[in-house]
Amino acid sequence: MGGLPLLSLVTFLPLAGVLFILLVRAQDEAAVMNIRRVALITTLFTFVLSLFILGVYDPSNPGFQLVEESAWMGGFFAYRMGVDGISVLFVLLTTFLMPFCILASWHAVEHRVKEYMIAFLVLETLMIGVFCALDLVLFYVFFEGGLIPMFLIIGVWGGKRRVYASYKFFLYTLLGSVLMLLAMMAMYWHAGTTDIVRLLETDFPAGMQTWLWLAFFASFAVKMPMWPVHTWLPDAHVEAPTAGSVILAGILLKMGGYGFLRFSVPMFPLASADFAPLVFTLSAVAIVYTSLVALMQEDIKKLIAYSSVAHMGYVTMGIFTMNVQGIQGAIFQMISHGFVSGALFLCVGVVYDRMHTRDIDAYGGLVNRMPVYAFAFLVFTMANVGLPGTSGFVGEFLTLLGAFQVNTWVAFFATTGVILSAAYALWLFRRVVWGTLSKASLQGIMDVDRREIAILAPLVILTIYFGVYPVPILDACAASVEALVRNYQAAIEAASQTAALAPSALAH
Amino acid sequence: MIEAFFFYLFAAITIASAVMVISARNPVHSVLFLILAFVNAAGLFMLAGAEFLALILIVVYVGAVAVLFLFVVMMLDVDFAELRQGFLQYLPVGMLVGVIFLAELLFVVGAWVIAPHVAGGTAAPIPDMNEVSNIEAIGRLLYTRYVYFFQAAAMVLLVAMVGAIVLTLRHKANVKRQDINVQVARNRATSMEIKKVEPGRGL
Amino acid sequence: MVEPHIFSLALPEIILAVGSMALLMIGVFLGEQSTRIVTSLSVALLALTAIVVMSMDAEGITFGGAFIVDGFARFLKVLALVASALAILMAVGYVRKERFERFEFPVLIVISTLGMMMMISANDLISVYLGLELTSLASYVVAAIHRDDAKSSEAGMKYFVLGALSSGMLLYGASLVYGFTGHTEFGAIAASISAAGGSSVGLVFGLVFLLAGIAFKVSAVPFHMWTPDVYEGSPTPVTAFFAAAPKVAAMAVFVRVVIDAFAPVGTDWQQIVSFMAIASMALGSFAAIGQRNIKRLMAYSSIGHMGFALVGLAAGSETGVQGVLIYLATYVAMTAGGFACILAMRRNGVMTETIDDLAGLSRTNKTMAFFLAMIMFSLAGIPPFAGFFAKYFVFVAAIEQGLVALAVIGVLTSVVGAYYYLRIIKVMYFDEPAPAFEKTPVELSVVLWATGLFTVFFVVVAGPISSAAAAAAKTLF
Amino acid sequence: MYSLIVFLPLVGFLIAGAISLWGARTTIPAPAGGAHGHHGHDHAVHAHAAHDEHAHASHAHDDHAHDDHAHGGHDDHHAVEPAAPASRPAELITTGLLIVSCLLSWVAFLTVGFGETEAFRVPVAEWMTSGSLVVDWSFRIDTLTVMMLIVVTTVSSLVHVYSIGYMHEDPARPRFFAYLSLFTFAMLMLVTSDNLVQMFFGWEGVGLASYLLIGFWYKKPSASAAAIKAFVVNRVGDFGFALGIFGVFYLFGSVGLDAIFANTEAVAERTMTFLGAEWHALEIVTFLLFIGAMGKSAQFLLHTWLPDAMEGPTPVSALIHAATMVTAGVFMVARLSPLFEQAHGTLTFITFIGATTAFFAATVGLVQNDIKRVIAYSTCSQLGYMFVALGVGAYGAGVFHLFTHAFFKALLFLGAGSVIHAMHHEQDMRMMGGLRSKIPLTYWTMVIGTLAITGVGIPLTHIGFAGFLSKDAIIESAYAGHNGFAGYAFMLTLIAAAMTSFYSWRLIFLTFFGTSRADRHTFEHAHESPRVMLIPLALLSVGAVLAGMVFYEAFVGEAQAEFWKGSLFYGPENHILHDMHEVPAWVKASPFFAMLLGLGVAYWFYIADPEQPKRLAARHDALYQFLLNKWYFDELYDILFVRSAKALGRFFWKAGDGMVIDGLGPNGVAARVQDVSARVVRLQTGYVYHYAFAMLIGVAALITWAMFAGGIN
Amino acid sequence: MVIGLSHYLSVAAILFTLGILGIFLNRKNVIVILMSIELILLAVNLNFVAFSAQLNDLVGQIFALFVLTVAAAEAAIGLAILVVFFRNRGTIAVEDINMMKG
Repeated sequence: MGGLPLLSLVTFLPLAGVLFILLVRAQDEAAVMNIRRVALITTLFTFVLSLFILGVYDPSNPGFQLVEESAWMGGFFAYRMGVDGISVLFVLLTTFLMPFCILASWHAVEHRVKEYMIAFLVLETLMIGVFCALDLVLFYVFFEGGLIPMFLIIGVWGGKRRVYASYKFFLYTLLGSVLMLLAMMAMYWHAGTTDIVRLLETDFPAGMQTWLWLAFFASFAVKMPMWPVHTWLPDAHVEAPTAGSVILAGILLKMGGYGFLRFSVPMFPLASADFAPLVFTLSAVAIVYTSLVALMQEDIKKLIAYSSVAHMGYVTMGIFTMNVQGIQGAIFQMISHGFVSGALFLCVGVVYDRMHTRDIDAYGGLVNRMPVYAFAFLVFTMANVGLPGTSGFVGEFLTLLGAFQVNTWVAFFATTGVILSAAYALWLFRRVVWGTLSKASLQGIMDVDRREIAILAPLVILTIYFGVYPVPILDACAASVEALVRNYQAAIEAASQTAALAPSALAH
Repeated sequence: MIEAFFFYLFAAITIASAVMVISARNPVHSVLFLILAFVNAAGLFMLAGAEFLALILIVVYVGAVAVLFLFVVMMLDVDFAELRQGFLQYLPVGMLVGVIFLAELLFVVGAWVIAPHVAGGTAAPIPDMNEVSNIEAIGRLLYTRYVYFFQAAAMVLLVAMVGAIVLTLRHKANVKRQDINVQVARNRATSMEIKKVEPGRGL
Repeated sequence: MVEPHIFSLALPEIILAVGSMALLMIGVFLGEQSTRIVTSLSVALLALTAIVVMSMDAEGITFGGAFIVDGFARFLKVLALVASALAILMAVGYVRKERFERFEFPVLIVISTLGMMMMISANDLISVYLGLELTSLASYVVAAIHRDDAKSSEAGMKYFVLGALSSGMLLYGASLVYGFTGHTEFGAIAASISAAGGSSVGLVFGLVFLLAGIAFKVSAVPFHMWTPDVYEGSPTPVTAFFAAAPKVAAMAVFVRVVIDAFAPVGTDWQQIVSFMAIASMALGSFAAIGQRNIKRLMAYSSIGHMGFALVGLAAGSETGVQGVLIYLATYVAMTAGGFACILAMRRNGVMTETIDDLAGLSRTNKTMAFFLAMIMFSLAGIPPFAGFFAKYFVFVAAIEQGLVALAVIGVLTSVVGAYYYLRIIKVMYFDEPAPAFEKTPVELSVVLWATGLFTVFFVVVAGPISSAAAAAAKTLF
Repeated sequence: MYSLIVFLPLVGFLIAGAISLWGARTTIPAPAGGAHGHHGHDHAVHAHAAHDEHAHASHAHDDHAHDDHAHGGHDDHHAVEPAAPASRPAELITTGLLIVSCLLSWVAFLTVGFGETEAFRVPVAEWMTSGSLVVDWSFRIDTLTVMMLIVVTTVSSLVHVYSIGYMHEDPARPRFFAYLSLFTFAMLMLVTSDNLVQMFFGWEGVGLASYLLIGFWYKKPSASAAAIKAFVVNRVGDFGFALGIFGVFYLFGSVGLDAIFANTEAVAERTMTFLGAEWHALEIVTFLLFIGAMGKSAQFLLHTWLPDAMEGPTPVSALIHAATMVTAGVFMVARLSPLFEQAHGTLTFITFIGATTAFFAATVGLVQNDIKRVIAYSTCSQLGYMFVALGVGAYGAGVFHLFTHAFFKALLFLGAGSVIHAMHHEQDMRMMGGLRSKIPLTYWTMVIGTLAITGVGIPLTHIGFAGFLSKDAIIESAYAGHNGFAGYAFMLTLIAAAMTSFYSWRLIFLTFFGTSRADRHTFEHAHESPRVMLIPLALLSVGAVLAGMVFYEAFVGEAQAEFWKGSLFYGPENHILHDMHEVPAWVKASPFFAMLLGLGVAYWFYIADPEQPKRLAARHDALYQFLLNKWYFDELYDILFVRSAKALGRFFWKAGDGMVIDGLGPNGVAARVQDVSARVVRLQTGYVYHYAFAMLIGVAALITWAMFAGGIN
Repeated sequence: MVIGLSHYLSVAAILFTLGILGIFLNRKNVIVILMSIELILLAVNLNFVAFSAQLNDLVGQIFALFVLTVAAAEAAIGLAILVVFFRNRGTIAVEDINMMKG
């Protein structure tokens, strides 16, 4: 496999699926079914192919692997792809989640199926690209390009306030990103290259780091989203179709965290150290604040959306602890949240497909007629709550553990999240699943069918598997994270030495 | 001294006419003042030694352009009575801006006087009047070095012609026009029709 | 310097000039029914000229320093020729359906294009003026060419009055420059300024007036006022023409004047250009939001885009000029594509121009909706489309030159601008469908597909273009 | 062997869970018929019709039809549905596996506790490795562990057996047994854990199982609410526990028990910064850990969930909320005794909390009318005792009480369950009475339990029921204790002992003596429980009688050192075990007299003069209400936490997100942009002269700017 | 008193200003606007001629010559558009050139 441009293949394979879908000209039901099948097969095939990445990937090597490079745009930037321990996981997460999205939309999306599937496949390419790109501009292209399909997905197949939500999503994230773009240009100007590998070795002056960090922060904080720039997320989630929410929560949010790990921390270590208290504060506020807000939600998806914000708070907190536990915890939390929150949205989608409402009050007593569904929902709720033994625990625990080593205040407030998350998640579970099935509209509701089981079962298994045995994920990123932490500490040390030297030099 | 006198005369009349052009109630008067302004400007040109331009100005502008204006003014049946209302209303603001603007422009005049040095050689020195007349000098330059501009100007004029025709020429269905082709191609068959006149009926 | 033979340099212009007169004669002799022939021949002529431009590699200055051919000129000439050809092509169906088929129309555009080529190749203030006037006069006429339409004639009127005023300003500036440097040729002007040791009041005044006149042509704020009205009033293919080709030429003049002639007073014009850039970007973004008429929207959009292009110019560096060139290339493609869609907005035999008429287009005409949407994203500067890379280059140039404020304002206004581009997409994709438009004429489909594919796959084809732009930019420095 | 002990319940859970899921999926009830309610014959027929293809479903439902008719009310949970398929295999498998596990535990107990084996570690698998943090799945086997193993597996297997009878009417038995096994598994993970994180796993795992079991009858809103309350309040404790674990990692660089115990001396003098203040490191860490224990063991301030947890089926109360889970806190403190031993401040605090809980819960228990709630408060109170012992450093005494308490409290609960079963799910003691003759076996086992809890025995000897020995040991240790709250603890525990006696006998008297206050139908149908329920009662009775006497020496007596083999740590200055044996005789005898006092008052109130309590209550109405409403803790917490959290949530949502963030952020900006846009558009007047004017202004402005901004050299 | 360059330039500046004033002060008559434009061009020509004389350089006159030429063409086109406009709207008031705005 070594000779093949594996990453490019994985990245652009979904586009091949798009071509096939475009070839389907007919409009009848059979053609639509074919489109769905093509999309599913494409995503499955992409996933299988991405497993080969894992096969080739060497977890003990902290550097970039499977690197591809070719000139692009007349040499101003280049097409550079590669993965390290941090990104390879996200690539897999993306390819893994996509088939579920397609399956989840199997019947939920009835009109404009063709466009829908195309949008998703294009989105997949862009998302994988974000995690593989080793060139600033290439990264930005993928990063920002993802807005387009998502905008359309929310806007075309979304709910009542889809226009507002899609605009908010698009413009909010765009605003953050353009500032990052400027920072990227400044980096190019300073370092003379857009090659991420070389930029990682570049020492930016401290004053410049501050500005660059802030600009990147503007983008990633919105993307994560961190408090107080999180308000687009609930709206986007509520209005997006199920699969859109899955992608949004599962992968798009992770781009922010990935960005912090790829750019902010390693490239601007001094600024990161300076701003860590800010991030801690925002993270802690996010955890407490959004958990409280989640408590009051009437809309299932909105509740989960707010809980996502809270969970992303753990991620940002973990990243800026700058210790191995914190960062590995953050990565794990992102991966875990990727499929747990995705699964929760899929669960919401299951009942939404049946009842076409997301009002919590419209439900109640589902367990009476949907026991299997209730079971799956319970597992994901517990993972959301961070129960040990589910994957939700590991990330939360490691980030908090990491945070405690650095700052007990933030650890303290963030840990209150475990109480609040239990409160809102169980409250939701109680109101939706438990109780008597007294609502007339629910009397005929059917339990999950085979397709839905096929969607939920792997996620249930993974949730528990990684809760009990998170080693594969932790091992995959260990070397890279350790290198990251090492380099960071070296940079901080070097800076403090220069700072210490300067006055002594004057004294002599 | 005489030069100064004429300069001031021409300049004064030019400016006064220009003021009248923009402030006369009747557009016809405006055109006439425009002509006056041009003529006096031609005088100024003459004073500055640009004889050819001065004459061209009179021939082209006074003779053609201004008349064209006059023609259009007359052609368009406009109610002149209403045309000047509201002029004064905007005058104060306009004048204020105009004065500031003018002051700034005049500032330049002073600047040239202060720093008149123009470095580098002249592109096309004016030959001695006694050897080569102004018109000849211009001609020499125009048809050699600046033939490109000359051709370009030709294209401009072509556009002006085409444009004017495109915009204004109309072939109205019920207007009789002379068509030479038709006239020339006339023959007996097309122009004559013999009708039997039945007796007693008349035509 | 050794002058290459005139023909080897000016052949494209000569072809165009002779060709336009030939077309005129064909039109006159064939009479009313000649329109279609003249139209196709015009397109062929422009295409031929473009090929000639591309195939000739002679570079140099001729006509006594008035005319320059270099990589920069060739790049932009091709662009202008393509833009004009597209405009003529797009007009075919329109003039037929609106019943003002006139063979003069394509001829005037060809002549106007000739003027643009002269502008692009101008190396002397007189060439600039003549080229500009040739372009403008033809433009005034085509703006009003639908002479039975009140809006069209009003557009012509406004365009003419303001255009004449602007050329008066340009001339006044030219006269001051001439007076304070003693020259009209760019190289000589620069040499003269350098010899004089920098700028003087008169020179700066001349510069301002000169730039004001050129800025009018690129419709940079505050000399943009004509743009929305003229765009709205002119027949749509004419608007398509105005939106693309003259901008290329005017920007060429802009670049060449400031870079070649006024390089020694860089700081002076940099401020002016920066101001215009900021004002244009801001106005273009904000004013477009309230528009309902899509042509007006495109007008404000073009104002904004010229602002972005001016950012590159404000940088005044090689990268900046390269950015401007790439910007113009992508802008031409996007604008042409956009107008191809606007021209296809015909329902029950009547042109529709409001944004709401596009409602639900994604269901009634998928291809058109898709391409228009992608073009809108591209205009908004969203990667991976052409518009993004254009913006990228100009902003990189600005950052390199330390014009951070300019870049920041630029990206912020681009976010504001994204808002109204999104609205079009929203109308097409999210709203319930309005009745379908008539079938899109072939020529519009061709233009739409060509420009659409270019916009979407710019990432793939960008290599040669950016290299060419880089090479072109290099010739100026 | 240890893996078998721990994982057999897990296997049982998985099998029963699978059966339950499969069964639930195949027997989804048909859509209910709308208006005509969800019980009664109509509905049963309806259900029958829909499911007559399921043979086992239809036979089960006949019973229920009559059941439904009989009581209605809150027990409709198991009335409308047919029993899940394969209920019997599920019961048998889980119960069987647990019995095996239990037998193995006894083997382990005998080999480890009374053998020569030192503590050892059984590795199972890797869990988490991140930098210096290494967490593995592994078991730590020592006396404390095996002691807990037998408590857990014994009570659990008996409860399993008991449940076969008790739950036989319930349609969702596979699920119930799955939960029970899950709980047992989690509890076993907790007690066998070799590191704090695995302990936390078990800790939260039992929380989950508890949540599921309390909410087992999910149709009852009160059950759902109680389940959430239990989980969330427990989480408050877990919050502290988690912080404690972080602190431990911070201090020791490890979460493994071996590493921690090996280094306690090294860090004994260290300080650490927590929340901006400088603390003695071990004090703060143990304090945080103890908060976890408070939550799990329902100590004062975090006790509110325990009484509500009685919404779950009674076997659950016996297993989780009496014998095992609630003692996890006690276990944890005992397990970490090397840490706590170095933290005198925390121990003092533990003493205070324990004593307060013992007293507080006892006062509330005095007036409760629900049979299960009385026992629940009793549990709470007894847990307080255990913590008192731990607080004064008498870990052995605390654990001893844990051990004995498991037997007699499980017995009491199961007995209460038997009563409830007999009374057709009536739980209010005011509706009972005179049941002695109806259910004699239950009566006798309950009496044995009561004798055990009240501490009946022969003073100054080591002969008595289980509680006599263990509780007296605690009271003695409290007297002998040296910390600031030892005296306080002694007083309160003594008072609580009297109250314990009172409410325990009150329960007996109200339930079994006097005349029946139930409606005739119920009373007449009251019947003794089936054998499958009585056998566990009998076995537990044996435990309640003998556990104290048999194990006294080993736990707290002379043999304790070789029994514990260091699994409970006593510091060099800690002579409490010695001291407690040396206390004055009056101290040793005082609990007995307290017991007699309580018994006497109970007899007076409920046998001799049944009207007396009402009069007393009327006379001291405020006090009565105060106690009846559990010191108003629920109301207080509702205002302090629940309502304020909701209000805060709403405020953040509407005001914070809605008005401030969105209002000033996206929506505000959008509105401003629109304003600007409207204004800019108005500039475009359409008049040529305005346009020209703009151009002129532009030129003039640029000129002016150029003039002043450097145009003039 | 010698008539120097500055005199010519001043006259030109005044003419130029008057031309511009004519454009935006005038609300009623488009023809006057066209004439104002002619005034502006005249001012420019005067500048050129003056500079030409001062610099002793013929280029200024050549430039002025082309300006004259183009001005004539411009006038022709302008008047043609005016005529078309008048035919459509029946007015030449500047205020009425106002169908499009915003």
